[in-house]
Amino acid sequence: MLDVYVWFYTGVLLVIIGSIGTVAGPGVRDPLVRTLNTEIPAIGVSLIFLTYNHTIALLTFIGATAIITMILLRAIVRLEEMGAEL
Amino acid sequence: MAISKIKTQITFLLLVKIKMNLMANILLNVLAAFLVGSVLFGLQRKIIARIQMRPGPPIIQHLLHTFKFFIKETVFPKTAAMPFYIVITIILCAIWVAAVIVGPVTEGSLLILFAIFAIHKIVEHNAGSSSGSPYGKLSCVRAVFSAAAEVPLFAVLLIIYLQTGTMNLSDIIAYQDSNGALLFSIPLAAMMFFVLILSKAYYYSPLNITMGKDLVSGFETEHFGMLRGFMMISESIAWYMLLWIFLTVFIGGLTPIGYIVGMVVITGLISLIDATTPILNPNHSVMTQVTLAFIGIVGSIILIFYL
Amino acid sequence: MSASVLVPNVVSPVVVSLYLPAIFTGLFAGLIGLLAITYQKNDLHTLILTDIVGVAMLIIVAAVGTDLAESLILPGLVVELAEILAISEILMSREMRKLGKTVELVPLPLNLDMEILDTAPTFIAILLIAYGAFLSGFTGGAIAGGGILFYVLSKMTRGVPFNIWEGVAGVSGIAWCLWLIGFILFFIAPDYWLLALFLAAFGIFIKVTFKVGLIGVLGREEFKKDKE
Amino acid sequence: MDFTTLGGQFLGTIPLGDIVLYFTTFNLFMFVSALVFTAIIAMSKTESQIEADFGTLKDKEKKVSKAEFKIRRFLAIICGLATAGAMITGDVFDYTLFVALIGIVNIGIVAAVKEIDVLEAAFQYGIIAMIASLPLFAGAAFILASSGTISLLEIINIPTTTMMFFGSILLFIGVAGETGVAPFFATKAELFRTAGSPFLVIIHLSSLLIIVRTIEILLIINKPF
Amino acid sequence: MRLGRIWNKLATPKRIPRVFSVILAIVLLAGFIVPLTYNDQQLYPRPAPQLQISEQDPLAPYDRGGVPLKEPGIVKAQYPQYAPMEGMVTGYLSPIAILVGNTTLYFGTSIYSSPGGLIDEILYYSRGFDTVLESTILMMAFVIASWVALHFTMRRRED
Amino acid sequence: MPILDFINITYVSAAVLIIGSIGIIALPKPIDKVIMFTLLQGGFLGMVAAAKYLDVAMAVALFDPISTVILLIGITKLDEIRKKKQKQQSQEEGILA
Repeated sequence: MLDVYVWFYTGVLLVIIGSIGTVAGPGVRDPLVRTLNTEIPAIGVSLIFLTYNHTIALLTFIGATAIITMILLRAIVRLEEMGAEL
Repeated sequence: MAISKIKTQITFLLLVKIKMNLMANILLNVLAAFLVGSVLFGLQRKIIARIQMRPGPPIIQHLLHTFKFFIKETVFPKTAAMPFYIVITIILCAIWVAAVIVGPVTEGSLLILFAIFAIHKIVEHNAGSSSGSPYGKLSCVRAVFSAAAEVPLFAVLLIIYLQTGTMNLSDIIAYQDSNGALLFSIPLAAMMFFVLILSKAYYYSPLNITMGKDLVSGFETEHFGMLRGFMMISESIAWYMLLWIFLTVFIGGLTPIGYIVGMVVITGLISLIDATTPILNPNHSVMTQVTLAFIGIVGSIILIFYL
Repeated sequence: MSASVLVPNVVSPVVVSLYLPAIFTGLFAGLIGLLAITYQKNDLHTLILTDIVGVAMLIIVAAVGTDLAESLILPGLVVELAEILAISEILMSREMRKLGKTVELVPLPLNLDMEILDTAPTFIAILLIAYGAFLSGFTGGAIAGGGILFYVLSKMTRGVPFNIWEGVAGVSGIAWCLWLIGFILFFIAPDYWLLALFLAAFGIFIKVTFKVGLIGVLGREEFKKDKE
Repeated sequence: MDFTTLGGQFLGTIPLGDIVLYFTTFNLFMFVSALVFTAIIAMSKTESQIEADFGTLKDKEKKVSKAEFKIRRFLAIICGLATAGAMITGDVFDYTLFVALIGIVNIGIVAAVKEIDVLEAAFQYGIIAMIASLPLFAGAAFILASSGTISLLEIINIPTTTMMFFGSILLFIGVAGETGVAPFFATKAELFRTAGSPFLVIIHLSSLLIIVRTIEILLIINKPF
Repeated sequence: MRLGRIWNKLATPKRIPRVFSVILAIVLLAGFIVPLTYNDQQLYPRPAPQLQISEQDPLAPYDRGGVPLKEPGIVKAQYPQYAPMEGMVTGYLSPIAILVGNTTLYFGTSIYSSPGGLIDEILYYSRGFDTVLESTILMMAFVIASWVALHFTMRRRED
Repeated sequence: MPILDFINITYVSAAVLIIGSIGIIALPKPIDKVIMFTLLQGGFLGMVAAAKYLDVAMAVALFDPISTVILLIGITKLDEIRKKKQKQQSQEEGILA
């Protein structure tokens, strides 16, 4: 039973560290770095899903995260290529 | 066997009679709403003119205007979005007739009346933008902008509900019969509703940015002839209904004479304000309403729960 | 297997005790994300930061900890995914219009000689699609779609004909209709529930798979277009 | 406390499993008007916007191209249907989904235009819609966690707790964000500057009707007495 | 006038998301103060986390009883009277799923997300209308994205 | 030994996860970040394995390389674009000088 709490609090820790890191980590002015940092809260959420045994949601979330990363990277690359100044 | 047959026949006849009565009631009420509304508009114009030291048109001018449009030629702009441009006037008419049915005739739910008001806003946009004219378009954009006036409206709704515990007009009237007029127990809600009526005033209102004189006739600019006539009828009904809602909800069940007196008083008050204030910049008009709404909401909640 | 192990009467005390920490985590993450958006001036960064706000939403919904909560997570996920996709596309289109077409850079060959891109895709894609087909439904769609996305991204050459695109969109529309028929069948003719179940599950599966595959096509246009 | 104090006569329900659609006079009125508007929009042509050109005496005519017209009409019809659905649904989560659908379709209706300013407004509106999905779904989740159900027909019999109140505030903010009402209206007014009025009007129709309906739902969830 | 200037600032599209997130952040802050009480009488409750898997249930974590095609599983729905086949979807296992379930102890998730199972019961049957909506949301988003991509971002040379 | 009790799969993967996340945030270069990201995914795989959901672990294992490859492609492409821009810039400056 203790395992459940370990998963949960590791997940909580990752979500908090990850979101702070995404918001104010070193070098986040680079959109690429920021996108990479968002992976940490994503893993944290996955752990929380695991705690509650939401495994089907977990499976879907794993797939969706990869797709969201892809979409964001595409936007970043394209905008950078255009030389857009937002 | 025969008796039951007769019974059903009697009930059927009764139903028919009730239906007939209902129809007559509706017709009568719609007609009254139209006539009173038009005359009130004329009155408003007259008062404004007198304050501005002009003689002003006769009081039945708005009514005459409405009739005049029915004998004019109806033309459609080439650029209009076709079925829409016509249907919108019918919708405008239909919703305000529905309002009369829900309001004076059956005393139904207040929520429906506010839904009708929401649809009235849509019609404003659409009548404005469906013609392709820049004036109409600008009026449409401003109408969307002034949708912020929804906030005081819905706040009023909530406050009335918090105070009376019902949304049915008949129950609200009954509540006021036993507990006194709502005007005195929730004055800030009444203030917000008054601001709403002010923002719908036809002539020279400081808040009515959709119909400002800089936009010719606002969203009605491109509607001519019959269509315009229908729009003017519905607007008269709308004005009557707004005042009717105000009087019913905040003062309670009045006699017909009481309603007429109340409507004339409010119209006079609004004309006074209209005549003496300049029209505000759209953005400021909207934010004025929002700010007043904010004050009204917070104040009313304090009044209800802490006093 | 006793009935209480299968379905208890009340939610287990573990979930109840974890509720407050989970909600606070969600609120905290949401708060951080929102504050960051407040200070953010760059539109692209705002878009990335909304991802964190979405994470907060998922945590708050998941914290309820029942089967119902789990089935409510799936819509939330889908909505997030869909909106990010649409909005990023609008952002790109806006920037393109703002800059005009003169900024196109001189294409340089992209040298991506990674071993994994030559050997792995087919295998991984087949595995994922097979697994996704077995799972069916949203989950299966996301997984199989991920496989297709990966394969398309790394294998095929450039160029997507307009017609193929519309065909794919049509297929997924038909799949959606299958799903609707299944749904209605559940209520009109409950005796055919098994058929309805299969229609629904595979309708959704096909739909999600094809849609996700489309993202792969979009992405390939980005990353592979210099290879021609 | 029942539906009749809010929406007038109770006319009936349509059960679809756990999701039960219900009709009162009020819901029926809104449902029908949303459908009527959708039908008219489906039939209409777009207007062509005439503006004066600077420097010459000529006019400038802005038209909606065929491809643009098709996609926007499609999205507008979907939006109208979603609005109609949101008017009669009796389930909080279902309602939030309808609102989310309206949000994304609204963005789509204006995403097809070419003006940069309008695209900018569409983007900002989209960002708000995305942020708003947090309060929207979280509000529904709070209501579920504290009351144990998300069906309005059940919630109406459950006494309000502080948590349900908090959830309903979140729900309201979410709806306000997704549909772009005041004070977040400025993005929406910008959207209306482009041509194609029948489709644009559905954007605002949906948000106004949704707000009226939200008031009803908030009053069902929060029972002050 | 100061107030007027603030009003003007509030109306700039670019500022609106920021204003919105400030307001939302304030409300979320209130969430830390509000007493949050979890009601443990929920619909569709599930066993304690990891309970089924530690009992060596091959169908963990979604085993809700029932015999495929014969006996419905246990489901605590909101309106059982509106769902005549309640529990049947939960109790159903496809032939492949039965095969997999007999071979291994640790594939419960896969087994129960192939057609049948509790989540499918909720997603397709008792709350099926939600799924119609969410798949519509997904479809609309893809329609918008692919339309914009096809007409604007991809064909840069034309237009 | 009580310390030995902590060396089981859950605790080890928790440690790996935390190291990975700190690594992702702290390391400046994107490529380093991707390496730390693999660490993160490894830790997560361990956690899923500890929960005994073999099929979920399988899916995670399949999606890990996909995420990594997507990230790698993006980073390489972006790097290239940035380098090219720098070159252009320096060329322009050279012309000006």
